[in-house]
Amino acid sequence: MITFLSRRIAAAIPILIGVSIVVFITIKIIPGDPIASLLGPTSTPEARSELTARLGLNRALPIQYFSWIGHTVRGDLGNSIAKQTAVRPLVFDAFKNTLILTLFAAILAFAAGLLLGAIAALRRGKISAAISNAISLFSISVPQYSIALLLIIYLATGTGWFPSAGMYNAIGGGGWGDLFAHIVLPGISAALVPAGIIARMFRSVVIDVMSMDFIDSMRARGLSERKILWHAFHNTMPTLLTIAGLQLGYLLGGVIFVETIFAWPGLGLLVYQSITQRDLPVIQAGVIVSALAFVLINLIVDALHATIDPRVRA
Amino acid sequence: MPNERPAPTALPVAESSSAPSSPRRRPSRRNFLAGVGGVSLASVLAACTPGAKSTSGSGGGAKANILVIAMTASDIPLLDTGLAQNQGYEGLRFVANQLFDGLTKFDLKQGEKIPPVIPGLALSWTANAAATVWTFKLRPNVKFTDGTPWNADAAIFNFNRYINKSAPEFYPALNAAAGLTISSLKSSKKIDDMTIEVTTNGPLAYLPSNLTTVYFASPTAVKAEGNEGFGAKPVGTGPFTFVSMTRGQQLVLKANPDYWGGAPKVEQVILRPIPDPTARIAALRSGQVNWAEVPPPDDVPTLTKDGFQVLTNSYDHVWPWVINGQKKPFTDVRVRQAMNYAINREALIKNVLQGTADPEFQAAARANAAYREENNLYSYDPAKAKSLLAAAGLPNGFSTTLSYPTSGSGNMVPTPMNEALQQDLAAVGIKVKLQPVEWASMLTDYFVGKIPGNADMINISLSMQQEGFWNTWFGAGSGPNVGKYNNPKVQALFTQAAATLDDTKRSDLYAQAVKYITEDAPWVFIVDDRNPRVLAANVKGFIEPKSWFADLTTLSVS
Amino acid sequence: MGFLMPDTSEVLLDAVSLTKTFGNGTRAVDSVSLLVNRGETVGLVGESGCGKSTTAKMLLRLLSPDSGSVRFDGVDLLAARGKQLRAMRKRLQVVPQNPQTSLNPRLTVRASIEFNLRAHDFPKSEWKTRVAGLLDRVGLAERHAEAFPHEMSGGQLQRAAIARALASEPDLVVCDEAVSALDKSVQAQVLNLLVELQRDLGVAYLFISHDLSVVEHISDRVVVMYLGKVVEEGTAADLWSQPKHPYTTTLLSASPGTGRERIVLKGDPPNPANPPSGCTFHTRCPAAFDRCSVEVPQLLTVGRQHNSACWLNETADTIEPAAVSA
Amino acid sequence: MTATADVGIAATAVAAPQAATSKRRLPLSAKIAGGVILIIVLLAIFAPLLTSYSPTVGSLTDRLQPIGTSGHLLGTDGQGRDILTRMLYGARPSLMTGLIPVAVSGTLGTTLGLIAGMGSKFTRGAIMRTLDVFYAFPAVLLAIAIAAALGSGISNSVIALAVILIPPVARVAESETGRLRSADFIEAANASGARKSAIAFRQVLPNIAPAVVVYCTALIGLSIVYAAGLSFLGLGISPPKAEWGLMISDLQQYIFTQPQLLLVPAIAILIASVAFNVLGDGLRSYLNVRSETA
Amino acid sequence: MTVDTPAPATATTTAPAGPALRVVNLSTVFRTRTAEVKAVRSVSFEVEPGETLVLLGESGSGKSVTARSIMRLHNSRAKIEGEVTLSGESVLDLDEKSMRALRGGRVAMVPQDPSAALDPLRRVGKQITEVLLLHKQASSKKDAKAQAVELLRLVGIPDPQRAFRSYPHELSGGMRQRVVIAIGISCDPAVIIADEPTTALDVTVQAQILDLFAELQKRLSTALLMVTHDVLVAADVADVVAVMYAGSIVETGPAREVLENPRHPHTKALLGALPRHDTARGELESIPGAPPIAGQDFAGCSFASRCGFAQESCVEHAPPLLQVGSRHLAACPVLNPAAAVGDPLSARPAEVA
Repeated sequence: MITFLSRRIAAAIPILIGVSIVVFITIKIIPGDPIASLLGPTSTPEARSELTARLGLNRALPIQYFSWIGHTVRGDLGNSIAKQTAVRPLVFDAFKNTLILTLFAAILAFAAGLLLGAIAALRRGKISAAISNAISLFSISVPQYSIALLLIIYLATGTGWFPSAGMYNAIGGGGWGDLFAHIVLPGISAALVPAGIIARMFRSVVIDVMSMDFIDSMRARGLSERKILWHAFHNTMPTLLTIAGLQLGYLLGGVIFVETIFAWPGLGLLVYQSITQRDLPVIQAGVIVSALAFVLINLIVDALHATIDPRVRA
Repeated sequence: MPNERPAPTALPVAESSSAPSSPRRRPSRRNFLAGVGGVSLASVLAACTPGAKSTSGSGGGAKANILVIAMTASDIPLLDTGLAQNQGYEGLRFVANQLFDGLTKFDLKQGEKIPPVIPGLALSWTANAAATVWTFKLRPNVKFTDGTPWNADAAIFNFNRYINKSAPEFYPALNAAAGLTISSLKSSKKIDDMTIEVTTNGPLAYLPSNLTTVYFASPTAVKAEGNEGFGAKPVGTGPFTFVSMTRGQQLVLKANPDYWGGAPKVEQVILRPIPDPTARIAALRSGQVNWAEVPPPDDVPTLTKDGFQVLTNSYDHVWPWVINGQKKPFTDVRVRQAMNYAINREALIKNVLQGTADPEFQAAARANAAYREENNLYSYDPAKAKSLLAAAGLPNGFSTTLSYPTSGSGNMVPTPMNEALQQDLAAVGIKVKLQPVEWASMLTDYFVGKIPGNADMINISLSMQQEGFWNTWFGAGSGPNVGKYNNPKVQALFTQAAATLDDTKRSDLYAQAVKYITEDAPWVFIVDDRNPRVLAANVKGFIEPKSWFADLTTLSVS
Repeated sequence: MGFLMPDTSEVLLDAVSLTKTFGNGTRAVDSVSLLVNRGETVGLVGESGCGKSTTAKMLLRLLSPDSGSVRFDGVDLLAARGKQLRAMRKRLQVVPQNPQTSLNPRLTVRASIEFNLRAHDFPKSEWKTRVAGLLDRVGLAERHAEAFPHEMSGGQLQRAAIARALASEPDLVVCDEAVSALDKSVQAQVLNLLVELQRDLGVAYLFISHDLSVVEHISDRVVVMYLGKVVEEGTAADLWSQPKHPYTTTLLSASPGTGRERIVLKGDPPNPANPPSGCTFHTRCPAAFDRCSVEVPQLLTVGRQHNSACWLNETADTIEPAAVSA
Repeated sequence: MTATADVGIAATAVAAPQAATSKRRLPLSAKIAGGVILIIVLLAIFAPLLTSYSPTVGSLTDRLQPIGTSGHLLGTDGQGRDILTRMLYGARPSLMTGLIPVAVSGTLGTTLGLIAGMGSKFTRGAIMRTLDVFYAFPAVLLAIAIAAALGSGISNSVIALAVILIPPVARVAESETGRLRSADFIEAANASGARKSAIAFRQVLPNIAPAVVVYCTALIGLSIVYAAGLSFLGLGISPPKAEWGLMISDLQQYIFTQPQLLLVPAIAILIASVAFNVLGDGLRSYLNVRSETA
Repeated sequence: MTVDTPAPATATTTAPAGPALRVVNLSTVFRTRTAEVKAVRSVSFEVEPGETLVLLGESGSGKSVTARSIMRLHNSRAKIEGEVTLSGESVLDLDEKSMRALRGGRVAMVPQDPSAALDPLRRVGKQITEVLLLHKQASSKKDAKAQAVELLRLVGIPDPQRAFRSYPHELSGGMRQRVVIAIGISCDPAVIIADEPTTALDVTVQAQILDLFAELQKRLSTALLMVTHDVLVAADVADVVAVMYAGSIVETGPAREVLENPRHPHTKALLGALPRHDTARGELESIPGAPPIAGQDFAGCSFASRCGFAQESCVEHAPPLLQVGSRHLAACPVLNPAAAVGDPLSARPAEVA
């Protein structure tokens, strides 16, 4: 198990290096000058070039890259150009918020996805299965941002049931209940697509597992259907875990539309804004953190996978 | 094949082929639902019910005497004096102007006239004849909110922070951020405890106006926290003091009861960054905020109908198309004028902007001191446009391109506005191709004097807030003068104005320049923004000034 | 070198001391030498995991051996590259095991056969007649050319696979468990077909199977493998009548119509990654004695064209089945 | 499963008659979906014949008419343009942003996957690890960054989408190829003496094509949605051209005045996306009939 | 060939115990959307305690479907008719709950592929104790564990404690099959149905497993119904052989008699197709044509189209099983013209002992 994990960790390192190179190059080829957007219309050319030099943005690209990566490895994510503050708390706070939203959406997506998938798989040929399939189909097809807007119109401003933006109330906010009220609408919007994907995949996994020979053998041993289903469910776990990892990763990197519309102060919103401001250190750190999270999630999934499935432990 | 990793993607996954439908017994669905589905359903239900309950009270989130402002900024601005500009001028308006004061300030407590410059932390000032050396008498008995007294030492400390590269407290980031405002400041020196002298690089008759946004921080606090750390615990003399900040979410300020200009009536001001206009209005309508900046124009009628206060007023802000006058056919002034005649500004304002802007027929904004009614040269006159085009040898019009920002501070609703203008121009034969450009990359090009995408024109909203902008936008050799406009007569008037201390005379000189500029039509003059904002019905006592800035001390929330 | 130098026939394939160790330490094939003469059938028999398929893959150059050499018609097969290799492969074809997967499920039988014709640059104008001829040769109707594999029975599929292998007019066809998955009645048809083809075309076979009765039936000579090693080789008739290795005897006891007492071995086949010391068979061998667990028996000549690797051969001239079925 | 597996035989025994009659037929749902797509394509092609309005020029006095207004069946937008007209014309770029990125990434991704799946350990490692990097990169952000780098415009959002769709397609192609790598018929092909490229394109490709095609069909819907998302962020097609995503972004300004207008393009995207997904599902079961028995 | 036939418990015809398994006119039809597929056509046989009956046939002959029909393991699309009696109890009328108690209890199944028959994610021991506890064979978990280890020892696993803790993939194929057998016999079943239990195994391991069956049967007096395509396996273990073709039993009788003196053309052909040392190369007997495909219906003898002896009447009328020996029946009037119609249920080798 330990060798298994260390092998996986070793495999993750080149991925992270690759991500760092890609993010660095991508950012460098995006037109736009962070200094210009930082200093605004009243800045003078001298002030701009001075700041450029001070931030080291006039150095050769490889030097910039190695300087950045060196600092990053030591945990120093630098200073935001646009926000003039340390990047680390900025990115970590945003990441924490995204994580909260992501986990909530993941729970929703899994609850709904497993339910829909199970119905679709186990009641094949029945109306309920057809309805489940239709729901999952719609949820993967729907344009997220328009659903988000409709939720706002009808559930936030229309009824006032839910707040329309942010994480907490400005006044008297901050409790769990407050957070919960704020997270419902963005959570639903973010969960839609993963729920559909999970439902569809879970359906096919259940069908696969239910058609495996050992299920039949259990039946021949007199096990009740409930017990058999339980064992079948156990056998869907490895795949389910993989799906879980992928969907979590997807959510982490993909909630940007939702964060924009609901003004959720998460990493997607932060990185998106930083792209518009060409705030290089924040973009770099944000992408690295989300890649790290992605890799970490995969690592956890692999570890769990190995715990559940003795065959992959070797 | 459950152990096979499905194609790993967030995208719909190629599901593993389902197994052959062999003649097998299906499991009893009842049991399964009880086993697996039941859990899921229960958790969904559990997740839903308390939600409905707990949120019912949140509609009244913004109650008590607290003002909650939805800003257009995408994040909380920096809290250190001039650095607040990092989220645009909105940072100065809502953060710097509330936490700090300048030597001078605008009179924002009225909405009828263009706010004059009035004493702030300075009681009075005088200048030498050349308008290069200024003496300021400081306001006595003012304390920073940490108790540090306001005096010449504090003032010089702050000037050093801005401009004195040899002083230990010099803060390069602040120097860079304050930009044009301080670029002509040469030095400052203490005369006595309550008098200081400021020297400029050249004649700068409008220095008092510039100094409204040179803010003063508590030297004690800056020394304690360091230049970099001060932004986390800002201390100023302003009407509000810092309470707390949640990055990306909100900034809480509370009233400074000892404010020298009169304590604010409201207890707290909470600033929330909500860059999306729809989201701002949603937050306002769902009661999360009671003040929203810049609503989508089309919401104005319904907001008014629903009892919200929609406030607008002219201010020094224009929304033009800047023409590259060096490109054909724009080298011909008749072509540029024709475009100014071809557009129906009133229809645009009525239909697209719902009255949130004023038509602009000259180079000066309505709320600019240089605005003169008689300089309104243009009108909606397509026939005249056509005849001008014909005279210029273009009876069938021509094709051209316009770069415009898709978003960005002050740009109003650029897409539908430009689409409407595009239709007007098409009517006289000018076919405009629209090239949307992302705001950040547009600025990069713009500030180095380029029009993005090599287009013939650029649409960008520009401020006239400071008199120095006249030269920035229209002065020969100025970078942001992307149209390369150059009229020696205009140039001479700008130089003369900079050395004219008398406000009225100076504005007359600018008005003359405006006349020339208007005739030369280096821009298509389109509209002046009216700075719309929406307040909940219970926000009382706010006066919308003819300014970008706002005074939050007069209002209260009931 | 080759232990069995033939008198009359010409050597077609001469593999010497092939060894292959996999990444996990499994020595799948250990110093296996093999010789196939023109037009003859050599059977390779053994249980799953004994290395017979790995041997076949090395001969087909689908795997490269760690050591050893393979000469095909005098040419070093392992060194051949590019054109030369393709020319060799033209003459060395394979019929895989599973009828359901030996043909590409997405291609018609015609397309599968034409693929081989294209690979060896047969003029396109001949394809049609060649396909028809090949199908006829293996007893398939012309309509089967347009059939997809899922539309055919197992026997038909293996016939088509044989037709494909014959397309390039090979000298040697490796039949890797080519009939094992078929029903016995169908297996009989395919075996008959293979014999008929050999008779008519002079093609040689390397016939790999776990079923000694089938191998014995179709082969001129038989090579028996156990745990990566050749334990016995000889003519089919010799092996049948005078097996010189207890393992061969055991396998024979499970063949029909022998009247032999069925021998039941103890234990499981050992893990190839961790083979027993000495003679690898000693853990299960009913006749094992002390020496077997210590010293590795070499392949020794025990008769004309008959080699065996068993210490018993040193003490007795032949091993009677009775002697081992204690 | 070998021929001696009786359970399997029982399965095929039942499946066989069905397969014989239905294997060449798409499920009804997929046919309907195909029909819907065809209708959208036809509407897009014949848009100029179906409406007399201009998709780009409207009347400012006629703006924000609700759905059902006579003369403007689906209402008008903020520029007073007929929404139905814009929907018809907008179908063109919307379909293009769905189809072109998928076609491009399908081709490139399949080729990459084939090369990785058929190539040496080193080649496979190099390609797959590179793709892993793009996997760890948040896809939406990558698309935004690329689109931002290239500037707005439909061709640039097409490029951005194609880039982010290549890795998943390549993975599907690679894993399908990997599954075949040790298949008997591939070994036979390898042993037959054919060139690697011939094996890849004539033997492997026909086998992985169904999975890739099915997968890509599902991606079309996603690509439309993503492209619309890019337009929504101002990175897609340039106004005043009509495109569904851009229309959502445009009409969302009016959700407090005419919320139902927003539904029109949203539902259109939903329908197109569902249609492609259903078609993909149909193709899946259609193509699987053969692969199952094989 | 060794047939360790225990003295039948029912040596006298009046024995009250009766057969452990009795199948009368069992038919199984699969309904599909388009057709009805007759997989099993009126099959009858019975197996006494301690006796082994082999259903011998090639793929698609219906032998596995028969076995699964007895345990009612088909889904609702399968229509099962006839009569199945397990130690006197009629199985086809039982409700699902009683049927479940029966499965794994009175009747156990040993499936073909031991690798697929075990839950790959659970330890072997758990899978045995689960069944023991389920059928109340064990009073406690501890007791169940002790019994399970004992069972593993019984089926010849060298280190039962370790096997108990192993995951299926850690065991060899032979060991896995022993585990599956251990599960099968865990509740002292009256009948074991073994469906091609050795097909997936190597020939040397196959011999061990077949020996194990023989030994267990001797010790437990269980009736064994084995399904196989392998004539050699049948010859090895069977007391009675029933040869199936296209869903019907075409020949049945004492194993030695049927396999040494087949009376049905299909049985003859099956035996002739086996490569023997004395068969000339290339002259194996092979059956021309292919078996009828599923769903195909025919009025007459199912083998007629491939049979070298077929006459016109064969195509028109399905021949009944004819008595061709004291316990030997074959459904071929052409080869056995004088024989009388026999009762397949009596085709037990009473005199083999």
